[in-house]
Order: sequence, then C-alpha cells, then structure tokens
Amino acid sequence: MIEFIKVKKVYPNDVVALNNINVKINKGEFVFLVGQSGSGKSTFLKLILKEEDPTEGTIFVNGYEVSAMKRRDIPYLRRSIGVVFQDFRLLPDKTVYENVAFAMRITEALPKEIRRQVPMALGLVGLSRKANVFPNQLSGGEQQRVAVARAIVNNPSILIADEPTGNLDPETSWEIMKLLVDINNRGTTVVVATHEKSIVDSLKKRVICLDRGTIIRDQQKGTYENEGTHNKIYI
Amino acid sequence: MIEFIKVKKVYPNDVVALNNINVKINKGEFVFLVGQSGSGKSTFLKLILKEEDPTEGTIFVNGYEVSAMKRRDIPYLRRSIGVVFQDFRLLPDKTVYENVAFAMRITEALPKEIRRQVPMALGLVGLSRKANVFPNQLSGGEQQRVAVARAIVNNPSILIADEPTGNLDPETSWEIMKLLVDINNRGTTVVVATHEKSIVDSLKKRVICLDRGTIIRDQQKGTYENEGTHNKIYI
Amino acid sequence: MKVRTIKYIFNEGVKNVYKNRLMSLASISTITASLIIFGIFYLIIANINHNIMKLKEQPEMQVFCNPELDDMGVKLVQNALIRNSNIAEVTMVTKEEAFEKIKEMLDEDADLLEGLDSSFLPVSFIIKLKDIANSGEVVKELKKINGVDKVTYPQKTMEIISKFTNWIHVISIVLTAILLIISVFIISNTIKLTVFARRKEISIMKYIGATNWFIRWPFIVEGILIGFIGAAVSFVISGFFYNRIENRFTQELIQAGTDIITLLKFNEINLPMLVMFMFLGCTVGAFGSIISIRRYLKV
Amino acid sequence: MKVRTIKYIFNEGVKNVYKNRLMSLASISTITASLIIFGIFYLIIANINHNIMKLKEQPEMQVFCNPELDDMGVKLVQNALIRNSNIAEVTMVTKEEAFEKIKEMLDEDADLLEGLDSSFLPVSFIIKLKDIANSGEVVKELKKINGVDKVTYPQKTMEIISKFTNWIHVISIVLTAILLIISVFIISNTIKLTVFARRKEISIMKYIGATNWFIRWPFIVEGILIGFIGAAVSFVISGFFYNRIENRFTQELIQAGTDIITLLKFNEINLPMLVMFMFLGCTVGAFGSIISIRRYLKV
Ligand SMILES: Nc1ncnc2c1ncn2[C@@H]1O[C@H](COP(=O)(O)OP(=O)(O)OP(=O)(O)O)[C@@H](O)[C@H]1O
Ligand SMILES: Nc1ncnc2c1ncn2[C@@H]1O[C@H](COP(=O)(O)OP(=O)(O)OP(=O)(O)O)[C@@H](O)[C@H]1O
Ligand SMILES: [Mg+2]
Ligand SMILES: [Mg+2]
Repeated sequence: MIEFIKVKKVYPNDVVALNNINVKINKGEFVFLVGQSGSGKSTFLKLILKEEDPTEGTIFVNGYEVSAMKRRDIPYLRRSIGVVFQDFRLLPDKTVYENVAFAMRITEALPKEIRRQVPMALGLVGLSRKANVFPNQLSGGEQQRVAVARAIVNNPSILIADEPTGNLDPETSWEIMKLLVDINNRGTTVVVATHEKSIVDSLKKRVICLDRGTIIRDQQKGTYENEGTHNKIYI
Repeated sequence: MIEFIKVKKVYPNDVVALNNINVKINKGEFVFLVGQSGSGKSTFLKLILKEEDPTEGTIFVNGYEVSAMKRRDIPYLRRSIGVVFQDFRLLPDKTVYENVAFAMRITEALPKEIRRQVPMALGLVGLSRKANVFPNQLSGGEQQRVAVARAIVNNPSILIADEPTGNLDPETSWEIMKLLVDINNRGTTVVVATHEKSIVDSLKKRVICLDRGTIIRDQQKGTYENEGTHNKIYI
Repeated sequence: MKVRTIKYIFNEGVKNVYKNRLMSLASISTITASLIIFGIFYLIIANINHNIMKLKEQPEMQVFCNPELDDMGVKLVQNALIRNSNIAEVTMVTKEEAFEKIKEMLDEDADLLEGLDSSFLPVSFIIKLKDIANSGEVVKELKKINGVDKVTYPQKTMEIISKFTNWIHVISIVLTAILLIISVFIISNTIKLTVFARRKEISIMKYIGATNWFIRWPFIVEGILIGFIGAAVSFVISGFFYNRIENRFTQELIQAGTDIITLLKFNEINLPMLVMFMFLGCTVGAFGSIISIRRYLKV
Repeated sequence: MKVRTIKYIFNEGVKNVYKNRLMSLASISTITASLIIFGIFYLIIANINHNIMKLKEQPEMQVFCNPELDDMGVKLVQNALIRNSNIAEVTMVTKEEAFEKIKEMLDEDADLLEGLDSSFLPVSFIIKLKDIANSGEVVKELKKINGVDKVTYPQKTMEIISKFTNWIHVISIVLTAILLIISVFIISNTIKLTVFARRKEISIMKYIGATNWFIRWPFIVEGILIGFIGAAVSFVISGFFYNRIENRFTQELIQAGTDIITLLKFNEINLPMLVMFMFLGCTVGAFGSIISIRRYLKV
C-alpha cells in the first residue's frame, strides 16, 4: 500500500518537481505512471524509496510513514520494494549473477535459495547465458533486463519500475511487461513509469498522468493519452 | 560516407557481436538501425567511432580508413561525428551549457560562435531553462536531450544516435526525431539505432535490421518490422 | 549476523582487494611508503637513544681517599661505593698508578718527581654512574663516607649531557608522535580516496536496501588486509635494509677501532616495530574505511 | 593552440581544484604531510651537518717550540702557522701560562714546583684545523717548521671524528634521497588515485573528440596548483614550528651555558627548502597527472 498525502517536492535549486500530490495505490494494484519528460515520474518513485524526502506532506509505504522513519529502518523499507532504476544502477564490479544475487545476500537469504532464485530471475528476463559477464560487457537492453531481474528476485511486496523498457525492442518490451503483469497477478503491487504508449493502451490498467508535477489524470483501465472524451478524472 | 566491408566483431569474451557486415551508407542518407536487444546495433555504431576495433574487415568513415588510422587522428574523426550515446556520457562536473559547449571548445571554436550555437542547440531540444544545472539534477529524458544537443551543436557531417528517445515520451520523441530529420535535410548523414516502431514506420527511411550480429534486412523506405511480404532484402 | 553473511563479507573484502587492484596497489604502496618513513625515524631514534644511554655512563667521578688511609679503610670505602645503588662501575686507582699518571702528565719534565715516591698520593676510585642526572646527590652521599677526602667530577659536562639527553628524549618522542600522526593522516587520506572512487557503488548498495554494516564490513576487511600487506611489506623492507646498513656500519666502526657508537641489532628492536606497523596498517586501514564511507552511506 | 584555449584550459584546471574539493583537499593535505616529513628530515640533517662542521673544528693540535727558542724565533713559528691554509685558528700559550697549567694539574701537590720558574717550559701554540681529515699531513708540515720541537694531537679522536662526519654526510645524503623518493612516490600515488576517480570523465572527453593534450592540460594545471598549495602550506607550517623549536632550544642551551650545539636560524636554510618543496610539489603534481592520465586516454 502506497499513499501520498499533500506531497510537495521542491529540489534544492527551486525546481518544483511535484506539487500537491494526493494518491493512494492499494495492495495488489498495477499502476502506470505516465507524463512528459521532466513531469516528475522519477521523483514520485524516489519519494516512495526515500531516495528523496518530500518538502511537504506525508507518505506511507507498506505501513511505514516514509517521511518520518528512522534512518536505521530505511534498508528494510527498500528491501520490501523491488526497483528497476531508470539509470539501472548495476554494480560494475560484480557479474550479472552477483548483481542479482546481491539483492538476496543483503537479506541474508539461504545460499540454496539464492542458487534457485537467481537463475530463475535471469531466465525470466532472457539472460541466462549472460550470467557471468560484467555489466559493461552488456548491451543497453541487457543491462536494463538485469535491473529487472534484480528487482523481482526477492519476490518484493511492491515493485517499482522506472522506464523498464526504454532500451528494449518492442518484442522484448512486451515480454518484460508481461512479466510485471504476472508478478502483479501473484499479489505484488506494481508501479511502472513508462512512455510505451502501445503497451499502456493495450494493458488497460490504472494510469496516473503527471504534468509539470501535478496529477492531471488518474484513470482505472486508462490509456496513455487522454481519450477523446476529455473527461479528466481527478481523485 | 560510411562503409563496412566484411566486418566482424568478436568481444574478448568470445561474444560475436557482428558478423560479415557489408554495408554502405552514403553522404546525406538517413538510416534507422533496428534489431532486438543485443543484436549488435551499439557495436555497429561503436565501430564507426573507433570506440571498438573490428576483429576482421575494413571500415571507412568520412574518407578515413577507421580500422587502420593513427591514434593521433582519432579525435579529428570523432569531431566530425556528432554522437548521442546510449548511456548519455555527460560530464557530471559541468553544467548542461558547459557540456554542450565542451564539444565546441575542443575544436577551439570562437567564443562568439559558442555563445550563439549552444543556446540554439539547447532551445532545439527544449532545455533552454535547464542550461545552468548539472546532469544529476536532470530527469532521464532531459539528460538524453542534453546528449542530443551536444551531438548536433557542431553541425557534424555525420550524426549517430544510439536510442536517442529511449527515455522520452512519444511527443518529445517525435520532436527529437523531427530534429534529426531536419538536420539530415541540411545534408548531414544520420544513423539512428532505435526501438521506436511507430516512428520508424511513419518516417519511411532506410532501415537496416540486425539480428544476432548479421544484417537480415536493408530496406529503402522500410518499416520497423518486416512487412507481410516476408521478402527480406539482403545487400 | 549469520555465519554465511560473515563468510560472504569476508570473501567480498578479500576479492575487492584484487578486483580494485590498481587502487589496492596504490594504497598498499602508500602505506608501505609511509610506514618505511616511520620505520626510518623509529630506527634512527632507537639507535640514538641507545647511544645516549651509553653516553650517559661515560663521564666519571673520581673519589679520593685520605692519603693517610690504611688498606682496611680503603677497602671499606670501596665497599661503600660498590653498595651504592646509583653507581654502575667502580675502578680503583692505587697510589702507584696515580704516581705513573702524574709522571705521564709531566711528560719530559717528569724528572721533577725524582726522589719522591707514591706515598704522598691518595688512593682514588673512578666511578661511573647509572644516571648522571642525580650526580649532585651522589656527590653529597660519597663525601659522607668515612675516609673520603674529596670527590671530583666534571659538573658542567654532566649537567650538559643530562640536559642534552633529556632533550633528545623529548625530541624523539615528539618526532615519533608527529611521524605517527602524519603516517596515519597519509594512510587515511589514501583510504579516503579509494572509497571516494567507489562512492557510486556504495550508494547503489544502499538504494537496494543493504544495511550500513553490510556495506561497511567488506570495506573494513579490505582496509585491514591492505593495511596488513602494507605493514608486512614495509617491515620486511625496513628490516632488510637496516640489517645491511647495520652490518656495514658496525664493520666500519670496528675498523676505526672505536666503540663510542654502536648500532642496535635489528632483532633487538623488531618486535615493537612490528607491533607498531601492524597497528598502524590495520587499524588505520579499518577505521579509515569506516570513517571515509560514512558520508556516502547517507542516501 | 589558440590563446582562448589556453585561457580555457587554465580556467578549467583552477576550477577543477574547487569542483573536486574533497579530492583536492585529500591530495593537498597528503602532499603537505609528506613534504612536512621531508622538511623535518631536511631540517634535522641541516642542523646535524651544521654542528658536525663545528665539531670538526673542536679538537686541537698543540705545537711546542724549542724551549731555548728566542722571542724572534717564536714569532717566526707563529707566522708560519698563521700562513698555513689548513689552520683555522692559532692561540699562543706562553711559558708562564704553561707553568700555571702544570701547577693546576698538580693541584695540591703544586709545592713540588717550588723554586722552579717557567723558563724550562716551551712556548706552544694551540691550533684548530679547518678540516681534521688532513690532520696527518698538517702534522708533517708543522714538524718541518724551524724551531718546532714537537706536535701533539689526539690522533685517534681526530680519525674517529673525521670518519664519523663522513658517515653522517653519507647517511644524510642517502636519507634525503630516500625521503625524496618516498615523498615523490606518495604524492604521485595520491595524484594517481584522484585521476582514477575521474577516469570516466576522461574517457567521455576522449569519445567526444578531445585531443589528449586538451584533456591533459587542465589536469596538469590542477596538479601544479595542488602541488603548489601543498608546498606552500607545508613550508609555512615547517617554518613556523621550526622557529618556535629553534627559539626554545637556543634558550635552553644558553641557560645551560654551552655552545657545543647551536641551531641554524630558519632564514639561513629556508631558501633551498622552499625551492625543493616547490619543485617536489609542482613537478610531481604535473608529471604525476600526465603519467596517471595516460592509461585512460587510450580509448
Ligand atoms: N536532483 C535534482 N535536482 C534538481 N532538480 C531535479 C533533480 N532531479 C530532477 N529534477 C527536476 O525535477 C523535474 C522532475 O524530474 P523527474 O526525474 O521526476 O522527471 P521524470 O518524469 O522522471 O522525467 P523523465 O521521463 O525524463 O525521466 C525535472 O524538471 C528535473 O529537471
Ligand atoms: N564490451 C563488451 N564485451 C563483451 N560483450 C559485449 C560487449 N558489449 C556488448 N557485448 C555483447 O555484444 C552483443 C551486442 O551488443 P550491442 O550493445 O551491440 O547490442 P545492441 O544491439 O546495442 O542492444 P540494445 O538494443 O540492448 O542496446 C550483446 O550480446 C552484448 O552482450
Ligand atoms: Mg524519470
Ligand atoms: Mg545498444
């Protein structure tokens, strides 16, 4: 469960990235976050992860009041969330396998579990054959898929994906999206920031549309662009 | 003019990224490079820039025999090519303005020229207002647009763009693509690796399709996917 | 923390030394270099102190007995001297020896003494003190002994040497402290730079949900290992060259036929040195890592 | 290269020191630290050498004239001594002075000399050599002078001091060299690490089409600036503390009433030190940058 109450985010250089955001994402939902470049999607996701702190307002994630939690607790919040970062954030010194395994190691998972889960996750994103290479030996799309594998390997209760298919061809994009839908079907809350109009349009999931920092549309079974009706639905 | 003759690229870990590539891109052409994730698009572009050396074969770019040129001459080759890298490669210590200006400074351009060209390039990608911020204060799509601005600022004779719209919404993507077409219309050779099916399909430019390191299609006025006819055109 | 995590962390730390070998090499060699400097200082100071200790024993007091004292009386004086806890060495100068000395002093004019015999001269004792710092006191004590006529000693020289050795002591302690601080400083600076070069990885780990200690420990292991290697290398290098120099120098001194200056053997001082090197290398490696990482963990 | 590019490069170098201030601070302080170590060594060695030079003048020769030599003859001997280029100082000891000395030596037994006067004693000259290394030679020369009866000198002591000062010379040169090498090493290691931390930026510049020199120059400017600051800071710190120590020490020595040891004033030695510091800081900063960058330019 994710809830934003009157959230405002102003970056130090006075850029207002988010303004008066009120939104509630229930457990088990699948949400697309859309909006122009620079509209605040990544900022929205960073706030969930406490990568950034809101300037105003309150944020609840998985029962934590994110905006007021102790530093000590942050790692546990983050572990419960699988994240595909827009800039991937793979560890350059670790192989693909170790990058994915790392998300489990920090939870002190059993080696047996790791040996079972990691190859499975790599298989799901189609990178079984690249397990032992380093990130800088991968193509852009392959790196992105490693990031996806790492995000799902722990069976997190929330999955956040920032532009997870930006470097992927349509076919692979579809596979990754289907993977996210699958995971959602097994009960995980999924929030995806994306620009893939065709995918958003055909999946008919909830769509939250940001424009210059405010939510201009929040639609169940929505589409990428506002449909002809011009009936903007505000919550 | 870009020409690949029997080019093969095997990475040190024995990954064959490109195999038997023969292709000629004439001055003033606009070429889309498409193909699945990991099919060798970026490698193709890296060979043009001499970021990687071919394992076999010969490559000519702008009259240089790239595969045999002196180290000393590499900077001059690269300056004649504007590049949007898949991973942006912005200088983190420089502002947006200085990042774009840097491409001109290395050519010892006149300050007057720099003061004219840089704001223009930033205007074209819609980032005039972000001139004085640092790359880590930009959204993913904004960073990508800075990379585009830097690639075009020198009026290069060749423009290479590796997934220049991966982090952009459809609208902004279209604007960037139109910008590339404009530049092409003014005589610049443009090679774009992309996954944007809709754009490729509607622009009707030459399309080179890679599949696991080989060219499986090279089509004038082509589309992203092979059209119903299944008439693959090999050169 | 589970055993498997401890194992993993230990492995990571060791592997990282190899993975970042360029940086590790730079750190190790900087640590080695600064410890060698520290070692040079330490060895020089140890040797100076050693020789100062010897110097302190050099200046002699001379205790003159009453010329009329009989052999029994002399014996008693001698015993009193030997029993005195401030005295390191007692050498008797008999009347005859004193006479010879005077003759020697007069050199060609020794014929002045013709017709005289040694009986008019007093028996005396040449005395070496354990510590010349309390020479004043000792003189007073000695003068109280029955049968002692007078006590001569180079007061000025003793005071100077005493002052001088105190100074050398202070200087050597201050210098060692300064060198220690500077070495710690250089080593921790180096560690800081290597951590800086990996700040992005640290933040990535943090974003994925690693706890601070999970991130820190491999760095600490790495820091200790690098410090350990640096300490070991510098110890071996210092020892090797010190031994060579010591041999050569000692030989020279033997040839020159002097024992004013002697050098310590390496094995007389290598233990405290090893302890200090290891302490400096490992502790600074570990704490340097902990401190340098801190700022990058705040994400 | 155009003037505007030179300007740009210079600006970049200076700005980078500020932009990467965390690293700059680490480098500057490491450079400062190693130069201070070097400075400590240098100052100690300079002072030791200074005092050794004085020590070398200490031991005296005594040249005895024939007791029967008349005043004229003595004058001639004196002139011969003064003209000798190896001799630094000549002090005459008259017959009377010699007689007093012997009296003193005999102490309570001076009554032995009763009835004698000084005429049987020779006039002598106490001589200080410029360099005791050639004492053997000088003795031979002096013996040849008309009217000279004999020459006494502490042969052993002179030989030892001579040997000893040679050794100190060699050791100080070797130590300075070692310290120099280690300082260079530590400084260049630090520079290497700071360049390493920016390897990605270097490769980006290269990919965009910058020439090697266009990339290198700002780093060189930066290296020189960092080296310069480090050198200046360490010079000031060394000078400040040296002055304080020198004052304090000199005072102590005056109190102790001795001039065996004297310290150099800072302004007697600061010039070569400044030159060396600047050379080390700037040159190593510049060349360290050039060398460290090399590997990252090969893209
Ligand atoms: N660290 C930062 N400091 C200052 N401004 C920032 C920072 N990060 C983002 N911004 C600004 O905040 C706004 C929102 O950025 P955000 O990254 O949330 O956009 P986005 O919707 O993810 O865009 P994109 O689709 O391009 O990734 C942008 O104008 C951006 O320039
Ligand atoms: N430096 C490298 N070392 C080893 N293998 C590499 C390296 N770079 C790329 N590869 C491999 O070469 C193949 C082609 O990579 P390339 O980056 O050219 O793909 P791409 O077509 O650009 O893919 P994408 O659309 O995902 O960016 C991939 O299998 C990749 O794993
Ligand atoms: Mg974003
Ligand atoms: Mg690619």
